[in-house]
Amino acid sequence: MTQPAPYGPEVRIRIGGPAGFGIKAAGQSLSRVFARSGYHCFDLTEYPSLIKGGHNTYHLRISARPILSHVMATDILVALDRFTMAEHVRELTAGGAVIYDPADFEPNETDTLSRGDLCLVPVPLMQIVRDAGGMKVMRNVAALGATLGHMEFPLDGLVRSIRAQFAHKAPEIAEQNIVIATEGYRHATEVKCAFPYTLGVPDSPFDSISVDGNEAIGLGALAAGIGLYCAYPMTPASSLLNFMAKHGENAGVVVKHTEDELAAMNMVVGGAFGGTRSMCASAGGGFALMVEAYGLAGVSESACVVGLLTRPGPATGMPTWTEQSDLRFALHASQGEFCRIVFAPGDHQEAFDLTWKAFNLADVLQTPVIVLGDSYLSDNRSTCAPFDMQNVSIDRGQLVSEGDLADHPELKDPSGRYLRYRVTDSGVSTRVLPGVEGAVQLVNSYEHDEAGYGAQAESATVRTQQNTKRLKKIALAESIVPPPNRFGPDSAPLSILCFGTTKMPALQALDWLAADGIAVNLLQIVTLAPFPAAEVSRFIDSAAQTLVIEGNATGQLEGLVREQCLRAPDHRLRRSDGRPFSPELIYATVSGLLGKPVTLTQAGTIAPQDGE
Amino acid sequence: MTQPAPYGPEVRIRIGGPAGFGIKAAGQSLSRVFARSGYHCFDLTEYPSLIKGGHNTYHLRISARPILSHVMATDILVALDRFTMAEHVRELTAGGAVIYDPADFEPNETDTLSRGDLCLVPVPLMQIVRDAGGMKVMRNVAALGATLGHMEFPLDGLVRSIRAQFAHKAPEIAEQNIVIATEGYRHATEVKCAFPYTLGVPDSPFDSISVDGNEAIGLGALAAGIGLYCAYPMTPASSLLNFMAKHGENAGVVVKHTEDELAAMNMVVGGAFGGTRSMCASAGGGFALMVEAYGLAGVSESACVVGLLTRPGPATGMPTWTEQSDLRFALHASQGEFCRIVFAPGDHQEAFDLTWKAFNLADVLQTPVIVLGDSYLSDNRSTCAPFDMQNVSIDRGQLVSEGDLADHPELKDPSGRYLRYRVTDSGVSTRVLPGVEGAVQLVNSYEHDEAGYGAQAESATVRTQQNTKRLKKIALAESIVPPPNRFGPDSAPLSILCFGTTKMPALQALDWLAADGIAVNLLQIVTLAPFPAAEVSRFIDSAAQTLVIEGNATGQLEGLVREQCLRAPDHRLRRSDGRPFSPELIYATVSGLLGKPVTLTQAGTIAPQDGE
Amino acid sequence: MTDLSTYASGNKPTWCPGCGNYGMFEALKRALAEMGWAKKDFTMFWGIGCHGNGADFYDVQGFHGLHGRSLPPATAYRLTRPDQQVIVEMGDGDGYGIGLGHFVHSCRRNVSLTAIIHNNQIYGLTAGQASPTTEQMMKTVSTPSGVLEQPVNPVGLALAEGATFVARGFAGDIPHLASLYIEALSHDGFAVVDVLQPCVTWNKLNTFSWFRDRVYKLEDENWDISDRAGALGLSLTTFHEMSCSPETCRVPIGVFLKQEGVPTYEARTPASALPGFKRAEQPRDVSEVARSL
Amino acid sequence: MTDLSTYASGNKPTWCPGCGNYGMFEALKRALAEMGWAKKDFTMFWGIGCHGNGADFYDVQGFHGLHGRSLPPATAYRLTRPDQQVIVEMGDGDGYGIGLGHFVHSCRRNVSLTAIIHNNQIYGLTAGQASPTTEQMMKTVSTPSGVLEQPVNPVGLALAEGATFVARGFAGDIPHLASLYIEALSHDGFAVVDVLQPCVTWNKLNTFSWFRDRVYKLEDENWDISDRAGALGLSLTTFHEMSCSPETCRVPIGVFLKQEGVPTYEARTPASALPGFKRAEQPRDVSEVARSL
Ligand SMILES: Cc1ncc(C[n+]2csc(CCOP(=O)(O)OP(=O)(O)O)c2C)c(N)n1
Ligand SMILES: Cc1ncc(C[n+]2csc(CCOP(=O)(O)OP(=O)(O)O)c2C)c(N)n1
Ligand code: SF4
Ligand code: SF4
Ligand SMILES: [Mg+2]
Ligand SMILES: [Mg+2]
Repeated sequence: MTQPAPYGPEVRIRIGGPAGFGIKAAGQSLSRVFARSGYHCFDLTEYPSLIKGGHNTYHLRISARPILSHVMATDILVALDRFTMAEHVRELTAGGAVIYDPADFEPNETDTLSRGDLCLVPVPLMQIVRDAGGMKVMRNVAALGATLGHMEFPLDGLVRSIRAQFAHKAPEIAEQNIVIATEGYRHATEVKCAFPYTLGVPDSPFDSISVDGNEAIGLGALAAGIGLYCAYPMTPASSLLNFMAKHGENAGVVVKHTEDELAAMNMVVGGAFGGTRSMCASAGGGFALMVEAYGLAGVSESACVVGLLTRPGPATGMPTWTEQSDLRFALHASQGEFCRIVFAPGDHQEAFDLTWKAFNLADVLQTPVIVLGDSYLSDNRSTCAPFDMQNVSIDRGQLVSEGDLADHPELKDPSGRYLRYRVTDSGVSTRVLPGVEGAVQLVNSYEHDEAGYGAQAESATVRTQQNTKRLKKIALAESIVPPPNRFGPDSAPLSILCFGTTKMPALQALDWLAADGIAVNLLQIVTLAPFPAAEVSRFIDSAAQTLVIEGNATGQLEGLVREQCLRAPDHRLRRSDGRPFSPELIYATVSGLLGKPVTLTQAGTIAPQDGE
Repeated sequence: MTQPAPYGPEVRIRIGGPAGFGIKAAGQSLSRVFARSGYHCFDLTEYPSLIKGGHNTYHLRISARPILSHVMATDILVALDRFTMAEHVRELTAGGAVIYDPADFEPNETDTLSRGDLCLVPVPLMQIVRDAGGMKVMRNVAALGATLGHMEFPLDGLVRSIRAQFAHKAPEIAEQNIVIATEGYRHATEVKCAFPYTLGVPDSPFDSISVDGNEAIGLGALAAGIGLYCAYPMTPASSLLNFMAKHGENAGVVVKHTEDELAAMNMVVGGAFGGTRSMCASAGGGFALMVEAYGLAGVSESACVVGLLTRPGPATGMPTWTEQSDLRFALHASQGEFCRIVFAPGDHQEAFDLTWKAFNLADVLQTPVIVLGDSYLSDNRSTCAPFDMQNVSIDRGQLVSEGDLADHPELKDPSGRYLRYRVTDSGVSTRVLPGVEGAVQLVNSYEHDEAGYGAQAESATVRTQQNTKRLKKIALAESIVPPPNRFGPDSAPLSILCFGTTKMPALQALDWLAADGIAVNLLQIVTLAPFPAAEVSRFIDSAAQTLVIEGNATGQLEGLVREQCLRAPDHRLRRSDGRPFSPELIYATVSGLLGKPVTLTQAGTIAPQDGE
Repeated sequence: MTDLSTYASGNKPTWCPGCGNYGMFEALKRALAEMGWAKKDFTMFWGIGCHGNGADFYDVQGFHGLHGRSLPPATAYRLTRPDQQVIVEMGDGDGYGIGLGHFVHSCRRNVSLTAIIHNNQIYGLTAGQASPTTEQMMKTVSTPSGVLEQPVNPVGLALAEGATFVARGFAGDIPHLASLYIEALSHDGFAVVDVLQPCVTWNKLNTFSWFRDRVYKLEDENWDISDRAGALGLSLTTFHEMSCSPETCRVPIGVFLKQEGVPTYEARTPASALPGFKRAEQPRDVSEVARSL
Repeated sequence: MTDLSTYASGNKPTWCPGCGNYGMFEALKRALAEMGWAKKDFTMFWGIGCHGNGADFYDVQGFHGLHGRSLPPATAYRLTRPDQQVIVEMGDGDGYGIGLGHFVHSCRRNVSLTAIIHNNQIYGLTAGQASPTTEQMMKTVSTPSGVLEQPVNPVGLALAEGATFVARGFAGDIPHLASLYIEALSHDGFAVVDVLQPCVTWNKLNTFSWFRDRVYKLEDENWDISDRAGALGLSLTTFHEMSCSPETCRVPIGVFLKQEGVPTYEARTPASALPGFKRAEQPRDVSEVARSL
């Protein structure tokens, strides 16, 4: 026996095969079937940076109860080539199944590691397709049918989904696919070994949407009334550009695939100048090219949002994998000092919420706001409760967008001039958009005086006034940015600190630990700048011992905690091999720290405990 | 009475007038006269970001004893317009003189603040020029003559310098200038009031060179055997490009004014790949555009040097002024993690030394090294003992530049292949240059395997090996980078921490404080990354109280100390109005902290103490 | 006609006496006045350089951006503010050096705005380094042995990329320049005006008199402004010997090409029809999109 | 002739079956073998894109740099390593999009190297967004309503900027492409070879057969390779309707222009005469320079 099914009714499926074989599309269809049937799903896609060749997998986790992240364990492996079999057999749970086409390969001892606890489900996928007169890609459909068959899960969800997909364009192809799916289903049910895991029936079916992180961000931006999205494609941010192009243009968004990232960020500042809610996004390498204009947004007090969706670096690094190693880069990019705001959403719901909030904060503070995510968020799908539009609000801060300055006498200086950079107590000056009668102004990348002119600001006094004004906004920001999220009991033998997407596997691990009777609490730092030093210090002070979990090698969050709180966390768990933290890894680490060692298998799954 | 002459025989001269009137050239000539006569000099130039119009000044400090920085006090003000008079009269010491042309303006009560302690020295500068048939710019020469006249300093140094300057091209112009200088001299000596300050005669004349910081950096690079310098002009780094172009090309350096900073940094990485010692430099805005390729240098393990010469930001900011606000940006620029090395020279001698050392460290560690300076260093001249070439050494680290790999069997893998990124204990792999027989290799911006290929490095294992290898070099770096400099007595009631050019005014202030019998010590952090946490912690632990002095508004060095040492400094002195710290400001701050308040005048000079 | 001083801030220009920027300032004010543009209806963008210092001297809605990056914000602004006309001022280092990519991509993009390049063939503000249009072999502080590259051929670039209005002016002929500006401002599409702007301080070669001896007006030679291929050939006159005589290097000014009826970028971008700030008056309901994913 | 496999690493190419990159790989190996270049005597540079994945498939001295930035390091390398020949491979997004500035400045710089552009008119590696050479109005994932810009005219750009060798090849005609490569590799100066490289996965318009129906060889029409102005005119054939018939949009391949005798950048750079690493064998004595300041 290898591995227990952790905690509760759920099924984990991995589909794997060569890149370019529609693995992702197949996985998504399957996920949709379960989601539409009221289950919770979390999908993890893994693929190399090339279009064909190489190895792709799609891992689905499905449950009738809420789930919080992916896991390493797999119950059904759909192996579209032998490599998938060899690579992933280790992660199969006891009684787990392998669905494969005997025409592709016949599992041998090496493939199965001679495990006697597996169920081999040979299905003649290509033969089924050929018999139905279908095309090669349709073998994925046969495999999906077989997967449902082995699970003894009703086929009709898949049938409906196929019909919906082809309804408009090619009903005959829909029917062909349905035949293929049905045949796959039938073949699988003929295999003798029973499948030991069951999903059960959801208490109340989960009425959900299914989004990846980029879709959540894109929806948040749309909800916020974005009017300009500029980007140059870069994994994992590219799909956000594609999303905005597909859904934004109809919604009144100018979506520009720019010549480079320098143009994208400079355009965003130009859009912001016109009063348009403007955003760009990229990975670290593209953000590197935005750095100068990001500072321009700072000095010119331009309200805009920058998505920084990171991957392992340095430089081109590992385009399709994940890492949290650009935290300090995000915090300190660009020369000079200004009010810097960095949010790191921890999951899909937060990605939506923090994005629309980022637009509000940007407007209220008149400064650029960074939304810091990573491939783990961008690429992976999760079911979520439909985003509640009632929650979304728009706050454009101190803004006059139309009319005549004459109606705002308080905004004029004694000579009748509008002062774009008027020195105020809060550091924020009312923005009057160009186009408003009397709103002549100069927005400036140079240090400038209240009117925006540069030459006057060579004086030490003017410089100090304006620099201080911009930095004052940090205090205002501190009072309005999202606070850290705290999870778990008030007191616990171990307290965890993390930021960003590590929240997902960490919360999942906490859930398992709680089931084991181990109480652990967690502080997820949502706003990284300005840093919530007081809350974090309080959390550390009330902790028995602390563990920082972060996806990088040098401990950037830990350094930030040390700097901001003058406190040293006790333990650390870091990862920087391109893979996200798994709940198993966190579970094992915490258990170990608390004196209840848990071993992980080579596949990263939880090894059977003594006595199991 | 306004202001005592601080400590010892020295004279401070400020020449001021509209931009474009040769103020800087005039100041430099004068400085050269004193330097050649064996005096120590420190020159401060201040100018706005435009070519003509606006206000320029050149401040000289001359002494028979070593001096360490500029000061705020002025003993002779050469006012080439009324604005200069009005702006700078406050900083004149008692008995200080104003040299001016009555044809330009006649000082009134406002100009002189009704000070009775000044000596007005009207000199008909233009008339003298006209009488000699000279050109308008020559009035500066008359002013220089007058300055020496008022000081009763022999004229022959200036005469020699004029002859030398024009010797080859226009001897007649030389003679014309000499006539003008002599007339200026004569006029000044006719003025009755005596000049209360005297330079004295140097005990032993100082055989010096006179360099600004960029020249010192440029000389350091030349000494190190640089073969490629690439840059796009940006204040205050532009003069380094001009220097390299002027002096480098003859010395065998390919000097390229590139199309932009992206090209400059990418070129440097290309040059480094070929084994050429390569460098680029810019201010923060240009460095922003180098960020991506800086990371490329990191992941590709390219040995190269990047000058980051900062000015006040954000964005275009204040091009011609100074600030130390890009410290964190320098430390964290670019996505991902690698061995980052940042040096901040504190003065001109260090600028030379740290630059050539940077090339050695870059080669030994195979990583980019940042030399972090600022306008205060780049623009200002100081006399220095001639740089000692005996000190300079070249260490190219593990490098095979010619021959045949066959002679290095230890560098081959079992298949006979050269492994550019071989995993080693130190993290450094021997670099065999292209052109060596058998040195086929791929240098890569992607994560890569030992041979440099990218696709293989999609594996978590290879990634971890290579990332760890690169980060291991940090430990090696810690053992070889320049340690902090410690000044002052072992124990003192106050201990100062600073980095970079703040060293200069800080040491000057320490010198004054010592003369007052106040002992203070100072730790100048030379290497900012890797941070000398142990030394700094020891310094803080042995301090009665600590003061961090840094040229920015948010306390970046202080944050770094907190992060790295988990220790909080007690006091802080920050400046971010574009002006450098003056020794007066530091002197007054320290005195105040130690309970001996000293007042500064509005001009930033030391106000007379009670009883003076 | 509007009073010229309307467009001036009253800040005293700090350009060197005699600088070509004065003529360009004057010509643009005249063109604006002639067009009668109200201040709230147009916006100017500048890069960094001596030309950019002009941002302080105008009294208009303005954006003084980064060195080399004035076109991208101007483009975005134009696409999200259909109510605004846009003028972009650039230097030659700014527009043809570091910002060359944006320039070329703008030519093929055809967003309606007027791009004016202060082409003084030198880096003015950073004190005399070579620019991408500095004559080959000219010595500058960054190229003491002379510039080794061919100068950029901006007119050729614009023409090769399909720009719909391409002209060259001379800062020493203000009435002619003002008339080019008026044509450019009236053009529906991306309009380039490359302006020969002597820098009296750093460029001792391409002086006012150097140009006076060499410029001639295309309209005087009945140039066919619809002949793109011909104009491309003519653009090659950019390349000549540094020491060429007035006879051997003649410098055409005027309109090289004008192509009407090419749809602008914004005309084909439905979202551009409304000012962007109107998109954020209330939250957009994304429920339907979310369900469709 | 050297064995073609000498230049191949043995790593199995991961390009999609049928991709135009295979033909380009084959043609370059043939050209290298024909030239008989020893591995230690030349170095290749790549940007990021599907084309760049080729870096893994060659067995040569190589530098896989940043997206859009392969020309600058190659240029510096060439200027400091006179013993090395240099080949630069770029994608169309890479070389004509984000890296366009470097491309244009390289054309006017005339450093000897061969620049090969894998022009598949699409972003391959990032999965099908529009590239700067995507046909106007073609729909892609980043431009669902169609690309609004004119495509970049790379041949026109190179010609307008004075490039001394400008050619276009087709990945579907390997022998012809190999012969263009040989000419480019033999050229003393900056040599551009724009290669039409069908992307079978994302670009369903500009397929092998689309090109086969449209390409013709300049040499077959006795094209005058010294006529820069004529070639500029010809380059305008880049602009056509997306749905044009084989008759209306003919696509010239072959050498557009070849100009010999133009001094290269490195020939006029004395410091380039020696490999840069030889400059750092011992400290340079700077005493004299220091005294002169
Ligand atoms: C990214 C960046 N690099 C460099 C500079 C410094 N800089 C300011 S103006 C300028 C060049 C000016 O030349 P040009 O664009 O021709 O304008 P001109 O001064 O001649 O009008 C440079 C290099 C900068 N501001 N930003
Ligand atoms: C600075 C930066 N931005 C974006 C990317 C992401 N990226 C990788 S390849 C590519 C485009 C590929 O298109 P192209 O250059 O035409 O090459 P192809 O894949 O078609 O060969 C992009 C945008 C990157 N690597 N670096
Ligand atoms: S430096 Fe040249 S461009 Fe700049 S203001 Fe002076 S003359 Fe004009
Ligand atoms: S995506 Fe296109 S360019 Fe890339 S390998 Fe596949 S066919 Fe070739
Ligand atoms: Mg210029
Ligand atoms: Mg492409």
